[in-house]
Amino acid sequence: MNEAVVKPYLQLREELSRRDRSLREKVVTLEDATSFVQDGMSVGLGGSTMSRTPMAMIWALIRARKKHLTCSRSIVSTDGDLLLGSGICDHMITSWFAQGILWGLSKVMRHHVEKGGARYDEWSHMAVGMRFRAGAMGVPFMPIRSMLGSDVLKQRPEAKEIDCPFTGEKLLLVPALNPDVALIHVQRCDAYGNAQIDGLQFMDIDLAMAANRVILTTERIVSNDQIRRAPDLTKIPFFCVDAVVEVPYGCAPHECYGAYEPMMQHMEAYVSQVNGDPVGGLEAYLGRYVYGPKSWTEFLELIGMDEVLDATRRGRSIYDD
Amino acid sequence: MNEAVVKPYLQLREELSRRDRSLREKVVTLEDATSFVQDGMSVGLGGSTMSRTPMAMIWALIRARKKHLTCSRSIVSTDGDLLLGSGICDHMITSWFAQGILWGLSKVMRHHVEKGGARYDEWSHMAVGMRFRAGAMGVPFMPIRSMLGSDVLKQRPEAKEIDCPFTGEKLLLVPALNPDVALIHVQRCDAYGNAQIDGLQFMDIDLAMAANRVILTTERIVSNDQIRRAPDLTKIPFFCVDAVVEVPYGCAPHECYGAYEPMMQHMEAYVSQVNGDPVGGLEAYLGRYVYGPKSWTEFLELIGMDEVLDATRRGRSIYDD
Amino acid sequence: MIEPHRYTANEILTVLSARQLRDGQVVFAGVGVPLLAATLAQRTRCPGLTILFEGGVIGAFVEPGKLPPSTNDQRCTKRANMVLGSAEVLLLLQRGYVDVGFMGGAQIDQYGNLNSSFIGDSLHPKTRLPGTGGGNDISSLANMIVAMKHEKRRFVEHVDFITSPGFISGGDSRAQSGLPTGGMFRVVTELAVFSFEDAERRMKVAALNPGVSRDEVQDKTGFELIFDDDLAVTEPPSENELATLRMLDPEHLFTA
Amino acid sequence: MIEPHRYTANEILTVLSARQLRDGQVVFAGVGVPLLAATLAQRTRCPGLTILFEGGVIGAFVEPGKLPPSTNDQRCTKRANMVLGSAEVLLLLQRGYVDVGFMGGAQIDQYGNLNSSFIGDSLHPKTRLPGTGGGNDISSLANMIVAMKHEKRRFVEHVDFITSPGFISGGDSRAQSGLPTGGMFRVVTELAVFSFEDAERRMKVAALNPGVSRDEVQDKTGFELIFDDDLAVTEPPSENELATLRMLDPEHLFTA
Repeated sequence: MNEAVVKPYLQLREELSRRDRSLREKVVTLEDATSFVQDGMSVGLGGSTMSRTPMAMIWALIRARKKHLTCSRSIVSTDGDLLLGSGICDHMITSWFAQGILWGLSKVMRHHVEKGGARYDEWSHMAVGMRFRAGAMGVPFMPIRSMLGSDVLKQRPEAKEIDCPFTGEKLLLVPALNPDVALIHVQRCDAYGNAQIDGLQFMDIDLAMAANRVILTTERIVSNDQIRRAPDLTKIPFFCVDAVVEVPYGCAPHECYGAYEPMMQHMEAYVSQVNGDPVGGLEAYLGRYVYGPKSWTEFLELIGMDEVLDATRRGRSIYDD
Repeated sequence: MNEAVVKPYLQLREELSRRDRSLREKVVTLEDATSFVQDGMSVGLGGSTMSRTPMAMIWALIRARKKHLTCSRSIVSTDGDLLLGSGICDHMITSWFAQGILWGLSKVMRHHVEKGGARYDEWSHMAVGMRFRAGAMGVPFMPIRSMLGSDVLKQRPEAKEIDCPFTGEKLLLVPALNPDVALIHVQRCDAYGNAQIDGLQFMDIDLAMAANRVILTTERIVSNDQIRRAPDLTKIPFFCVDAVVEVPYGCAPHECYGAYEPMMQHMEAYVSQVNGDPVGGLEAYLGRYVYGPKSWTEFLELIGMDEVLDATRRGRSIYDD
Repeated sequence: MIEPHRYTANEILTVLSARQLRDGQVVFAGVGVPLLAATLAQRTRCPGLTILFEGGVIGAFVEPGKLPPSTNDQRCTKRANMVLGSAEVLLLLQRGYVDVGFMGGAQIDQYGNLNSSFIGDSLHPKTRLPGTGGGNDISSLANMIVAMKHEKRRFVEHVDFITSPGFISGGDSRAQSGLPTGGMFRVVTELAVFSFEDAERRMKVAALNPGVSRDEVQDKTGFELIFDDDLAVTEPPSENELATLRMLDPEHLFTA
Repeated sequence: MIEPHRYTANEILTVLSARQLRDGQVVFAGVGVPLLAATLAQRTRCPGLTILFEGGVIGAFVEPGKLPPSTNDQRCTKRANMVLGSAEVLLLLQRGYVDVGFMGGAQIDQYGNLNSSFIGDSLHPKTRLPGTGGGNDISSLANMIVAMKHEKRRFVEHVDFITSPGFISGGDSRAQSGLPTGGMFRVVTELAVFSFEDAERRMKVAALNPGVSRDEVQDKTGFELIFDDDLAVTEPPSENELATLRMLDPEHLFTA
């Protein structure tokens, strides 16, 4: 790697000190939010696999024709296909990258990584989490006890094996990961960016604290009064957040806990289209579903009311007990 | 220190593997729960200052005449007076130890520590938290950026200064703290020990994961069904917990978030009694309020219905908005 | 008597894996057969089995017919005791709260090392596989049960790439690498159940499945197998096991 | 005109400390005068001031007449934007989210080092003080405002014990110790407002409070003071500041 693996502390502090941390409204459109992501940036993605994927924001970034993004996420699903296949990202940092266990390998990932067009840095799942956590805590590393002895470690000279100064045991230090910007989708937040997350949080809280900027997309924007009535439900504080975008069904065709499950017909059709032809199939998909629609709502129309409503019925059912 | 500062990993794992982690009911009486605490043990206390202090459990341990306990807590208030003054604890690990900012220094703490009868190991507040966190994570240390350059650090050779292998920066490694047993009071949990905590969590989640055993006291025991309907509200999982004791007003005269604020008349009377005579005054207090009552309920009667109801009215008011 | 043709290879695999679990254990289960087998155990012999999922779930109780498509989907949280962060649930492994790690495998070797990263040379791979996910963490920190299809290309002398460590190069090499705890406990396939011998830590056949011969297992294995002196024959799936399994996975999502 | 006798020493201390804060800042406030002064600033000039408390509170909005007896009490969470763990709120300092740390002090020296641990020799102390609490973390990681009573025994050449580091032994000794960020910004007392000169990092008088002479400040200080070339005189508390303060603390809990 050419750049330093870990940002020096003074740089980390200096970058944060330049942000406006005041209590202010920051609601913008999906299109405007794309200006927070510049070519070449390191982008952390919230959610995991098919859950709470910031899909609308990824969709908008593809439409805005970003370039050379390095993306990190706990586990990558079809979001990764779109990022690599659209050409906006050429470097993935994750622990697992396929469309989903139901569909086997991702031919899109294989095409780009095996041909050398894109890089996939593999870390263990916990290591990805501890890299975000070190970043969130403002320290250069976290010690962990996995990855040792494996070939996964041999490919990651960025991590350092040490003998523990307390116990003499072997430990691995994984370097802090502080993305330039994080994209996180939540069930609700206020106009300042105070966010509530229902159900599975994945690594989103550490990611929000680790990143130098955060773009929140949200199913709905609620009043600050509502946030202040239950402050122990706030999971991301407003001063981490730089932009708030209200995008109902912002994870489609993936799921958003308690709101909708994955839209599996769309997913099935996607997978058979792109795995049959990982270049042409993906291009055709992007043309029809990403570049084609005038708006996110028009994309949802292409998925279809039937499937959206069915996903909603299934999503809400988690609270039926 | 004679013992190793940090438990070797194999010992940590071996101790945990001996615990029964199955899903089983573990409701016991306050008296029975004292059997989980043996003389000489390291005991972590939940809550902070006058909030969610596991006072009923401390009260029961004093009555059970435990000896030579080492206690750790984020910030210590009158709970520390009782622990030192009763003679059950002779070693405190914390960041701040006084009755409360309103009353100045604790004469009881001063008497025991200045005379050399008890030891008070001072760490920064964050260092205490990171020691529990390292313990919770199963690693021997956490890196931090405070305490450096201070005399607090000079007194703590257990911590190790290093040059960061990634950045060359100075860092402090604070050693994991894995108490033998943790005492934690919560608003509600089920009979298995799945616990919900409202409002301020302090360091309780890390403490629960770090400790080798956990005794939960709780305002009320709810059904496992209720827990399972909102699993994202569970803060401590059942398999960390060894005993569950239902003790309404189990933090009295301290507060329990959303349930009752501190009982300040009792606190004021306590402080003036013990600070006037840190030995005799405390003995008299123990005789009347700890050894005297037949039960925790009788102790509450001594505080008085008026004060208990007033504290309850103030405590619940946090939800009045 | 149940005849072998009355169940699929994946069904016997799931049933026999489920039998490896004990009531009261805490099991960290991967998606697919492990998730299904753990749920089967919970619904039959082990009502007090606590299932963890990588998405951040403790004490899941998956609904019949609503199997989650990954361990990060909301279906995994149905009637769970706790939902927590992904890093937090993985840290439970490191702290020592997990009795058994339970995963599938794409390629395994005689020392129980698993590969889910590369087929061929990792610099110029024939196939870039999905990668470790939580597999490396689980197998580094817990005692492991692995459930997988038995094919010669999957049971190899040395994996192309150690994604999830078993006993590495055998003997005490695992502990020497910095992994003093955990390790392979059982491998279950549709043909046999395997354990690992104590000295060299090589895979050995502990039991043959009904109707399977030593030769058949050896023929479908890419390295020389050791057979236990007390080689057993597994009990075939019971009516109750099969009925429960089919109730859980009526669409044969994981048992095709 | 407001006369000096119209306010107490703690009231002017609180008012002048409050004036050091700017709208839009994130301030980590200790209990007592800092909590009160931050709330006063929020209720007067700085509606967008975000107050953090050590108990685990972001964006507190303390109610008049209901001052919390510590920063770990539920009253601190009233109408807060977020409640989180104590370690988490302290880690915000380390990550760099805090503009100003705001504390009281028992003993301070010419380099802004604070002692709240020991009076006398730490091995055989005359007095064991409460200890650091979050003070060490706050002063190690943020720019600091300290509000304290001005007494000769509190303003000493060298503190008995550095609990919360200021500029340690001056110059670049703070950065050399591993603390490259933060440091003392202002000290406010009932007599004067102090800053720290750039080279040696020694305390200097930036402004005298109304009616206070250079000699009076020097007499009540245990080391030789530097006076700023542009020595100012602070504006006395306004009617609005005093009225708001008295509404917030009608029982004079922190302003006696």
